[in-house]
Amino acid sequence: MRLEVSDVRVERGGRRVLDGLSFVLAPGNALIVTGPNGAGKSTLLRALAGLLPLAAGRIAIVGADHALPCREVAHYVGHADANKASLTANENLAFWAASLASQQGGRSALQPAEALASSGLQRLADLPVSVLSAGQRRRVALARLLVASRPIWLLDEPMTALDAASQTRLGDQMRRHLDQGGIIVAATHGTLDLSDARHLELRH
Amino acid sequence: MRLEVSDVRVERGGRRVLDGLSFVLAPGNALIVTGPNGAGKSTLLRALAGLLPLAAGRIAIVGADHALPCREVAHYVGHADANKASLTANENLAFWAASLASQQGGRSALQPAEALASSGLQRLADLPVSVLSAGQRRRVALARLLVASRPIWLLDEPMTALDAASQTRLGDQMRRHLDQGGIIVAATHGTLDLSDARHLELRH
Amino acid sequence: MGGALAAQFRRELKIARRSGGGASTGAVFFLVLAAIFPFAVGPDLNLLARIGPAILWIAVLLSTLLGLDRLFQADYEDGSLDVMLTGEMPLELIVLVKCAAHWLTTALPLVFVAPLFGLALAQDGAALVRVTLSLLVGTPALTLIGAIGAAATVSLRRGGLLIAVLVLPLTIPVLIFGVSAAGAGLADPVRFAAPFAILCALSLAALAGAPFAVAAALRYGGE
Amino acid sequence: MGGALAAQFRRELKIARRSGGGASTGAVFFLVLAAIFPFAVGPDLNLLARIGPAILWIAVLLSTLLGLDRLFQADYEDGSLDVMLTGEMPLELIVLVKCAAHWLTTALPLVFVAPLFGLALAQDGAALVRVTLSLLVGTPALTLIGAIGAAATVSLRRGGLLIAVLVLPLTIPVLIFGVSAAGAGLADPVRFAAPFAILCALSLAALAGAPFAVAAALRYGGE
Amino acid sequence: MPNIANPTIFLSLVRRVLPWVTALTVALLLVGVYLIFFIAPPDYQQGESVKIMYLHVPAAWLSLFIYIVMSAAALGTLVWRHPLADAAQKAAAPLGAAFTFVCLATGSLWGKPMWGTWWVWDARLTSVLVLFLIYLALIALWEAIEEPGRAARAAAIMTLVGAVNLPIIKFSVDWWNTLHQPASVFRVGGPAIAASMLLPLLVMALAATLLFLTLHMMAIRNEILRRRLRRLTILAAEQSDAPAYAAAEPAR
Ligand code: HEM
Ligand SMILES: Nc1ncnc2c1ncn2[C@@H]1O[C@H](COP(=O)(O)OP(=O)(O)OP(=O)(O)O)[C@@H](O)[C@H]1O
Ligand SMILES: Nc1ncnc2c1ncn2[C@@H]1O[C@H](COP(=O)(O)OP(=O)(O)OP(=O)(O)O)[C@@H](O)[C@H]1O
Ligand SMILES: [Mg+2]
Ligand SMILES: [Mg+2]
Repeated sequence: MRLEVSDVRVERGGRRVLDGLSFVLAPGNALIVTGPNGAGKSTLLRALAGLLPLAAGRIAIVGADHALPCREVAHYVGHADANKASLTANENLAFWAASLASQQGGRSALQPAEALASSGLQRLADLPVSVLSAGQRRRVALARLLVASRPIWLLDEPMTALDAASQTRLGDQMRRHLDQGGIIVAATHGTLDLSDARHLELRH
Repeated sequence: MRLEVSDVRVERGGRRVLDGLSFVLAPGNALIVTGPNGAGKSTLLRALAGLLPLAAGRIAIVGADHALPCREVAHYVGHADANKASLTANENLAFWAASLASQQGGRSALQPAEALASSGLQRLADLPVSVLSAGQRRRVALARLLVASRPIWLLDEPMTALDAASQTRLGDQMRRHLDQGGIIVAATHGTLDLSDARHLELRH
Repeated sequence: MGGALAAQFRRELKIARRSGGGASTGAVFFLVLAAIFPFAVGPDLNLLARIGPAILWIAVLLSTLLGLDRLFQADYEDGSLDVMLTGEMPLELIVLVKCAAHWLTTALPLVFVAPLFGLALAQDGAALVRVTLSLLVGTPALTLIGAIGAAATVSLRRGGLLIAVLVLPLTIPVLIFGVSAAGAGLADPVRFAAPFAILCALSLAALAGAPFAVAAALRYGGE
Repeated sequence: MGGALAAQFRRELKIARRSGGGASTGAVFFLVLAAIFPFAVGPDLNLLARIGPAILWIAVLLSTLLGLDRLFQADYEDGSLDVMLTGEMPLELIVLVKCAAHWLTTALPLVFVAPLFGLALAQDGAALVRVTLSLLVGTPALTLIGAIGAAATVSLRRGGLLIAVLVLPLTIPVLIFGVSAAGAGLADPVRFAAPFAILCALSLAALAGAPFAVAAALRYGGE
Repeated sequence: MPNIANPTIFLSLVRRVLPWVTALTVALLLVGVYLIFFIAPPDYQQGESVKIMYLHVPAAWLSLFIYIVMSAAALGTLVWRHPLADAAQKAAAPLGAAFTFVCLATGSLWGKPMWGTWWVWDARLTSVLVLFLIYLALIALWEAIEEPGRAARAAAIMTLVGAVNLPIIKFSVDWWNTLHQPASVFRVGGPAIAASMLLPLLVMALAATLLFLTLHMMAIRNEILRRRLRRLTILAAEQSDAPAYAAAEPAR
């Protein structure tokens, strides 16, 4: 199963933000997207997630038994956390587990409790998200990656607001995902120490 | 003029987040606050900015001709950008310049246009903030530091979402501020290369 | 599939119940609004009795529509909507479930509170029954039509009023038939049956059509 | 000092004018609301003439209060409020300026639209003048009292409805005297003078008291 | 004297006082009921239905009394930032709403035989209705704001603003009612109350006040405990979060 992006163009507010962009990612590949503010990193990730329409080109999952839209096999973690402040971390994850659970099986996913534990949040599991600090919330959002197993991870500045421990933890999880044949596209300003990851530098 | 913090205690939601915290910062001093998520970095900065009440202790500006509350001589740049999406970067800065302008003179501040230029945003000056990318917005927020000159800067994770160029630019601005006898208190998870900055590590 | 929808439904109810959900606000708003009218029109019981059904229906209309602003906006702002769009569940179904939960938590209580207040507006027993029935079958149409407005304004941070402006004109038919079904005075049941039937038809039509309009509006809003 | 306040005032007006400011929404809401009443109470002109002032006042009341949700919330959410609190300007003054700008952009238009619509409600000339005058001196009280509710709920996303719930009972005096000042039918000017004077008094009292309550609520909300 | 404002001391106080107050309340209620049904004469024109008054009037008085209590608590919240005041405020709102509702319900039950209608927009009735709505609004505010401290401060301000407004509302409602021709020939407050009616009335009033105090104390206690629980869970959670960090922390 491969992710093929062939000369994609995306326009926002009438301006071409991305143009003639192409790449192919095979299982185990990671693509790290860098570039100055406004280069189009978030735009690319949203387009991959099917949240922005393509002005030209195509994004396809090749080799899946029946053609799938990328968005249905991808996890998207953007700037926003997608968690309800009044629900507990556990409840939020349980909901996403249920609603993102995919028909065509795939690798077995973690239980919400396990996912929180492996993000060092076990004791925070039953607190409403509203009382958590910025980084704690971010970690709950990232735990979503573990409760529903999807081959493609689309991460927009995943390390933001994470403390040192959480950053290393996330790094390990990403590497494990790649080893299991997953695909990662991550936008970052810092560095993600993923061995043999490919780099895409966007410019204005 | 010195910033004196003597065993401060801050409670949030009835819980002691900070307790018995004391330090003194003289002109040219920088304090870098680190610690795990939820340690109380943002809380400390908000307390310094006078946005949270102290349960105990005091925060004082010593040596000013007449005693001032810290908040009136400090710039606070938090997680939120404090800019109106429907106004242009220029209009936003012009407003803050007018409303933060201090009576007791102080060093002369930059014009909004100059401030934007020195943040590399001259081309975006007249776009509504709503169409700017995450980092571009952040830079507009940080430009506020330059349009009204205040001796104390309180920065909550200032490097978030900034690209490499902007990070170095902000670093230079912070150093210049210190050289001119300013005081900086910054919370960060990364590293701020400020020569001889003092470090405060918060724990739960 | 079913599991996902059930989870969605439970989630909506939880959020409404939790502190901060403020599900009861709509009911209180209804009471306050209905109570305000006599201060404006005066304490003349005959007059109040005459315009009572109108007052009740307008109060319900407003508290239903004005309560819709967070229906999708909350999910849009915290990014939940993006993630839902990446799910396999068709957005139309998600919308339907959300509307159902919203109706259950905000509109249904009104149906029960309205007759109580009808007493203060000097409505007799028969009139009360009619008001209740007309509201019961009419409010789903209000919620569903209102949802379209809520979806169209999802990316705007100034929801409530704008939604009402967009949707109120569309709900005039519901209002007309609702009031005339509830309208006290007309004794014979025939006069009740006709508008009541039309009211049901309106609700069913909304049920069939609205989800698609809502889903479309949300997809474009997400870009 | 003066400069800062002026800047604040200009900013509020700019935001209101810009797309998304939605200053006109309130006026449109007023029109739609006043327009649906006849559909509800029926086309009986005498009845409409009798409750006309009541309808106009209720419509104004609702569109004023429901338009207040973003008054402070926007500044709270995007962090502007925090930064304003670090300024030297007393928050009370900032509040006053914001309320003034808000009244100018949302309430004042209603004062001019209302009489136009009064014609549709079969109000005669004298009545129209009275409605306009009563609204002119009454709306400031509504905006200012409403601002207290807006400040108390500043930390809530789902503001609108709750503000109305909190504030409507408190605005009943304004409504009562407003309607009876506007009240058509009572011919002699004496019957107009008394409620009108009280209305002015209410607005002045609100002007004197509200800013402090608002500022307090905002300070506490910011914690 | 011990600082009663301190929640812990308050809790122990409640533990000691509550049983006695409860017993006294029950006793008074029994006495009241006895007086009502065996001593108090039926009214010659209102018949037995006059007995509703013994429930109605105390409820009416308490509906105001409770708002005063709540306003006092609100001052405590804003001026002294007592957590106890927060709890007292929050606990008072539903009780006030309940007593006001009893006044409304009994009143209109009474009104049916007296006036032949459940409700008239009489000045006093109407101002009670407004008071009821204000209580409901405050309850809505309480449950809308999640963080307890913040909710307390917001509610306190709205409560005090309401306290300032209530006289104005009463005045304007009276004005409104006299402006239009009287809504009904009957006015609230039927016959002059005979002494044989006054005693049971006063007993019932006292009983109702004690009932409120009992319920209020219980509610405050529960609120304090609820807050403690919330605080402790969060606290525990963070203590457990910290070591996980310290372990992986790079040596500086
Ligand atoms: C929902 C309807 C009613 C409400 C809200 C209501 C409200 C009140 C209030 C607030 C009081 C206390 C006033 C004070 O102590 O100064 C009161 C007292 C009283 N009410 Fe009512 N009332 C209602 C219906 C009635 C009816 C139908 C009657 C019977 C004719 C009645 C008879 C009385 C009497 C005898 C008193 C005690 C004497 C007095 O304080 O004037 N009420 N009511
Ligand atoms: N909602 C929008 N409407 C119109 N234009 C937009 C919108 N969001 C972003 N843009 C524009 O698209 C371009 C790319 O934005 P994008 O957010 O993808 O940049 P980015 O690489 O993520 O920047 P950052 O590093 O700051 O996140 C920017 O120039 C921005 O002006
Ligand atoms: N509004 C609030 N009400 C109650 N408690 C809060 C609130 N905001 C934060 N807290 C609590 O205060 C503690 C400190 O939060 P704070 O945001 O200062 O942490 P932080 O050091 O900034 O964490 P991060 O690195 O994630 O930003 C956290 O445990 C959090 O649970
Ligand atoms: Mg981005
Ligand atoms: Mg922080």
